[in-house]
Amino acid sequence: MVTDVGVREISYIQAFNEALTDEMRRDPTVMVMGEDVAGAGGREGFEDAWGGVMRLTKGLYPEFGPSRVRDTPISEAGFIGAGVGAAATGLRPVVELMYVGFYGVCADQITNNAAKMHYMFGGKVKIPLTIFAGTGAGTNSAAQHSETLYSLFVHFPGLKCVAPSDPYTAKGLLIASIRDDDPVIVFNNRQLMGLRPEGHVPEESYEIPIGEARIVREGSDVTLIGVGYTTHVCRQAAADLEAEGYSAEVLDLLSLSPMDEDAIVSSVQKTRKVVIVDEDYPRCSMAGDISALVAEQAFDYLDAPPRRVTPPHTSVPYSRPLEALYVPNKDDVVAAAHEVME
Amino acid sequence: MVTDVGVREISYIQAFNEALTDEMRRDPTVMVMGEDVAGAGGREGFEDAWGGVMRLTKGLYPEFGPSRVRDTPISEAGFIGAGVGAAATGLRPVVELMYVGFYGVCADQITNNAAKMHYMFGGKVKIPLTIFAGTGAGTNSAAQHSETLYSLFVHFPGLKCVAPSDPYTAKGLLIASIRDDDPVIVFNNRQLMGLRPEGHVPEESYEIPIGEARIVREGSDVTLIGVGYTTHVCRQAAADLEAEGYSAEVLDLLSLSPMDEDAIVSSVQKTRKVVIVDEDYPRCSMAGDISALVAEQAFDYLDAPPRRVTPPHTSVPYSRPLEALYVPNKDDVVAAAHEVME
Amino acid sequence: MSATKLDDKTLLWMYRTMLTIRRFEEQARREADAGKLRGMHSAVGQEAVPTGVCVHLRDGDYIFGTHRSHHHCIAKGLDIKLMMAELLGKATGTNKGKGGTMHIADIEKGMLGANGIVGSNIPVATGAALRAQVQGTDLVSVVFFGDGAANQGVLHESMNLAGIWKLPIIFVCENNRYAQSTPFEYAVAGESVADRAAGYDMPGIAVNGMSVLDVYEVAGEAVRRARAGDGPTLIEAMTYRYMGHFGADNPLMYRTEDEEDEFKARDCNRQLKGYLMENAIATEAELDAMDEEVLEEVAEATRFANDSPFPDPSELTTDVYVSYR
Amino acid sequence: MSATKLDDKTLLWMYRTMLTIRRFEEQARREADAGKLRGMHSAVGQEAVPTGVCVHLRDGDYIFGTHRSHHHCIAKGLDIKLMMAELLGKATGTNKGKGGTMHIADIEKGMLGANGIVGSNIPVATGAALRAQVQGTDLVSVVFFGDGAANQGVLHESMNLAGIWKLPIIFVCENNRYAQSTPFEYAVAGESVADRAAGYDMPGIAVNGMSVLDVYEVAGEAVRRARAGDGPTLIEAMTYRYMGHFGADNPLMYRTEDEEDEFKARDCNRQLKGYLMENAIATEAELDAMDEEVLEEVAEATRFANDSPFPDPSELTTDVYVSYR
Ligand SMILES: Cc1ncc(C[n+]2csc(CCOP(=O)(O)OP(=O)(O)O)c2C)c(N)n1
Ligand SMILES: Cc1ncc(C[n+]2csc(CCOP(=O)(O)OP(=O)(O)O)c2C)c(N)n1
Ligand SMILES: [Mg+2]
Ligand SMILES: [Mg+2]
Repeated sequence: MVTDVGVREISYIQAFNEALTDEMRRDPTVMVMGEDVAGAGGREGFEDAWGGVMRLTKGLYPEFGPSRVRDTPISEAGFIGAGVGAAATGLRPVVELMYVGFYGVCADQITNNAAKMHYMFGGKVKIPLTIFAGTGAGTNSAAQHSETLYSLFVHFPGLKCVAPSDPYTAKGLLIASIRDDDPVIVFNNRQLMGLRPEGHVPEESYEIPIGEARIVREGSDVTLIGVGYTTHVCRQAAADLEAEGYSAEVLDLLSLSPMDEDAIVSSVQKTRKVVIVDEDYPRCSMAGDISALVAEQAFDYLDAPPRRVTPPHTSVPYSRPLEALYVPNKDDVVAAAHEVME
Repeated sequence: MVTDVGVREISYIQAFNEALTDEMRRDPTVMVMGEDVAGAGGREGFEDAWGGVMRLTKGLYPEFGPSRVRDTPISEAGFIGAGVGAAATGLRPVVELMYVGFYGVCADQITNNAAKMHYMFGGKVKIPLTIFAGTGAGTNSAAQHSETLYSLFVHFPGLKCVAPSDPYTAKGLLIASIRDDDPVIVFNNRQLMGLRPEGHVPEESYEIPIGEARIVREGSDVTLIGVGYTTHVCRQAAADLEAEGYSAEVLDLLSLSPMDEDAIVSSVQKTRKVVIVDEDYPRCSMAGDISALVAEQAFDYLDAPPRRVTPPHTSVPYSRPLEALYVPNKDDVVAAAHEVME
Repeated sequence: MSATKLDDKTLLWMYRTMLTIRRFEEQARREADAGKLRGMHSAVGQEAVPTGVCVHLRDGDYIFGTHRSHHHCIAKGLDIKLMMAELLGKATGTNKGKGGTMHIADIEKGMLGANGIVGSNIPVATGAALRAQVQGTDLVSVVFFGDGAANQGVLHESMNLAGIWKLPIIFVCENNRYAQSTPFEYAVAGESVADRAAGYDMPGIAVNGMSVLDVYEVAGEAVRRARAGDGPTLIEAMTYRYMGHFGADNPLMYRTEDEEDEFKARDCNRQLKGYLMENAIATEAELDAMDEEVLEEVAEATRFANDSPFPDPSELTTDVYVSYR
Repeated sequence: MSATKLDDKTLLWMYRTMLTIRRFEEQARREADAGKLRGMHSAVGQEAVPTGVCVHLRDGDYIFGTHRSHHHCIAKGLDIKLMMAELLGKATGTNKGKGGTMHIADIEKGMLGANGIVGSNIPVATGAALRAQVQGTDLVSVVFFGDGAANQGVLHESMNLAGIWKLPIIFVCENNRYAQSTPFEYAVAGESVADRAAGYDMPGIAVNGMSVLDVYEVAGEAVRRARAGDGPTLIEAMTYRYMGHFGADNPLMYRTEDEEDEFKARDCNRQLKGYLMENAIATEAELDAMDEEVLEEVAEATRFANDSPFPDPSELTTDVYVSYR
């Protein structure tokens, strides 16, 4: 029921939480697992003490109870593997991997089981599993708690990967992910959590189709491609460029696998220049993938080589001034845009 | 002592084994761990029963004994983590991860500890650890035992990655890896193990510097870039192309991280066309990395877009006819070369 | 060991199942030796374990296997025609030829897959038990794994999860004394795998895995516990594989003939045959006739597999996703 | 509990160490509250554990920590000036500001790092013990981890490795009853973490972690065993963290004030102070003077840290590799 008049602005956390709540109401096979997703392990008088470290799952335990909302021990391989098995046998588990840098203790379950079972078993088993993970630097959390890493999962056939960039896309992509019959990983950048950007978030349920990028700003001089948080950076850069008289188009990738190749190629064919802005490590990454795609599919249209703006080939530093240099920022993007436009 | 007259041809397995033996003789801090690297867990009367599943470590146990050559339980996170700790405190462990597809149970130790400790600890701790892993399809082993996956490790700052392509490079790169003060992963393609290609392998010790590609065949019409096994495929394709009157240059990448960008760019600047041949999954991979590099660094020299030849975005199938379609072969490369030359 | 609860029909079903496993594995070995497939792990010698467990299962229960899982599949009732076709990579196989020997699965039959990564299926099976609990059923989940797999951390994580949530799961360790060439005594600290259950609030029971009647009894109790909501059980079945690790290798590289003989003297199929005859449940002639029938079924499966077509080339890229735009 | 082997000097060293931890943590909390760092895990309440363990260690022994490791560092003798500078991300820090609160390390002092991944350091510590054994030394390795970490599979793998190889390692579980907000009783199947040792051929000993003298005794025996080549020990020290998980959160969201009071009534620092006074090892005035000295040291460290420069921007890309062409 649409009750809003005008614009409904909520935070990324609220939007994500709303999507999850709606899906749990709609479909009794949806369940949630993860460390402190409720909190206090259901201890009497302390139910829902946490609701997840980022409060993404707050309120679920009181409404849906201990069977469908489970705090887990710190056993990611165990409970993500359990998510795979529950998905294979009839549930739609939504499992939190707190920060993506913890992938290393459970990668086997994600990339050898979730990703491959449908194929290995000849298409006869489906794994409608959703995993969500926090990503990104900028919170003074050092090398192990600040990674982006979605490139690793995009590498694997059998996985789908999405990176929302704001509350609207967080809600729509999470709903689409939960309803999807393939395993999907939703990457939530920690810097987006707190932001409450302009933009309407409908109260009713809606899906954003997995595999579709969106143009968040039209332009004609250069295409800036962002992924999750860097879409935000691209928007800032586009505003600066506009002030200088340049018209930048901003493409928000949203889906990493499948990737909307058509949207990328058409935009670049129009603007003839591209700057790809990504926070993941630079080698064997989304940025390289997009650059290669553009080089191969839009070669004859390009006025300048594709340009990547990424962190250096370096772990994430703790010290704040170093960390600030690490994450791509709008000035980096503006400078790169100047380069390709000259 | 050089005793050979003429050419000394040995298999990849022999060359690898020779390098390991030499290094263990030379340096008492070198030790070897892995599943069945000796075999039979040192049981009396059955020592050295296996010498590793690919016999890469055969003969080490009788010579160096149970302390320096250790069969391990099937606990990759445990013993690779132990390799990290042993390396940090004074040994140079060489640890086998049998097939790279098993990375998922120990990724944390490799990418969060081995890769990051030097950086996180401000450069004060070194991790001179060597990991070697079998890669590649073509052995009828299905989706979990046929992966290539080096792109995952190249992604991480702090790791070095090498992929020998024949016995000569296997020996020289393994020696360089063991002596290196950073963690290095050596990727051994299973299809290369048995091949005994032409080419001299010196009996004495030698290093192939990590970070240097080599041109295995000079040419002027197109650059074919191979990685490990696909170098072999590129060579076959180059021979076919020669028969058709084309001169193909073959670049054998050897080091994936660091990658010899200069060698790639110079070759492409010369030939003005490039075909990148890789067996890893196509997304966020070495092939994309190289394509992006060429697009960005040699844009003005290119006569045609860079071309990637990789498997499809698909897990590795079991059935042999499907598997044969999966791995890039020389006809695929020849066809791609025609495309870029036309 | 008492088998009072066992009726003749069940006993004969078990014998036929064990014979089918034995004959299937022998034939599969021949197919492999003929070069039609590679890297196959034979379960000859271990017939009793899945047979004594799966006899307690019903529709809707799931089992989970390992790299060595032909015997699990047969005990759970998979069609050996489709299995043999899968081994040969044929389009008619259980998995359309895409999975092969290490990944045979049949969701309709409740076999959720062999798995090539040691230990990897243990949490997946835990998830199937979780689903059974969340949906309020009395279904159970069974996971088989080797003595080698007992050293994978994920077993510990899964036992802990099953322990705290009282999940309806049975962890069945087939301790065949070796992981590749590595002896169990070398690789496993402590006396047994079963002992480890104590730390996870569940019974841990070692059983003679060469006796299907012993396995039957212990598994029956575990399945009852699980269905009743009393939680998980760890069973360690002491068994033996007669062939090499992946079939083609020579096990005498790492173990003695004496040891082999000792186990073969307690061969599970021969023991059950003796029991059936001693208790006048069947005559030797009847049991031999059953063997002939089984051999004919295996021959038929082999013909079917060999005559079946390979998958169409287009199959290379299907089934990667349910949908992918 | 007898502390007969303890001389005054050792007792006073322990008290000073525990005071230093307490005062350092309190100050670090203030620095965090002032916005100078984020996500810091305080160890107030847990002082006794690393103190009672590290007092037995010598040069060449290594310890390994967790995300909550300031107390481990101080007990192993790290310079609190360099530690505080590290917390503030300064160039003068133990790690040049690159690691921060969750990664403090000092190889010269034998602290091989706090580690932000729960459980991740356990096998690394096992490797240090392996090196000690391979090189024929009598050095030992100690790894600290939480009750939450006890559910990571890698603990099981590492205990098994240590068990089969009889490695000189001590596994120290600091059971502070919570992993974030999750109670130990909820997350750990079975009665205790210590019980799990039985499955791995090593002693598992639960000890009152609020008493440094108790920890001292148990750890002393474990270190002796390890040095003598008798293998690993698992110690579960029952302790409590007074602050929230990462400091800023309110623990009363998931636990009672009564429980907090119960543990605070057994405060390890206060207990040791009482013991020192009762046994006439020091007067209250002397101990209070020591506290003043410690406070001044912490203040000095804080000044040093605040006055130190941030790393040069060029430091962003150094130390990724020893060499990289
Ligand atoms: C994680 C992982 N490590 C190693 C291997 C290689 N491997 C396959 S089977 C096997 C031995 C398994 O032993 P066990 O669990 O006892 O089972 P069994 O072969 O005796 O049935 C090994 C080491 C693997 N497949 N997966
Ligand atoms: C593998 C992994 N999973 C989850 C986390 C997030 N996390 C950090 S500390 C913590 C709780 C740890 O509890 P415990 O081991 O008892 O240590 P304590 O915080 O009580 O000292 C969690 C879940 C992490 N850092 N690493
Ligand atoms: Mg075994
Ligand atoms: Mg704790």
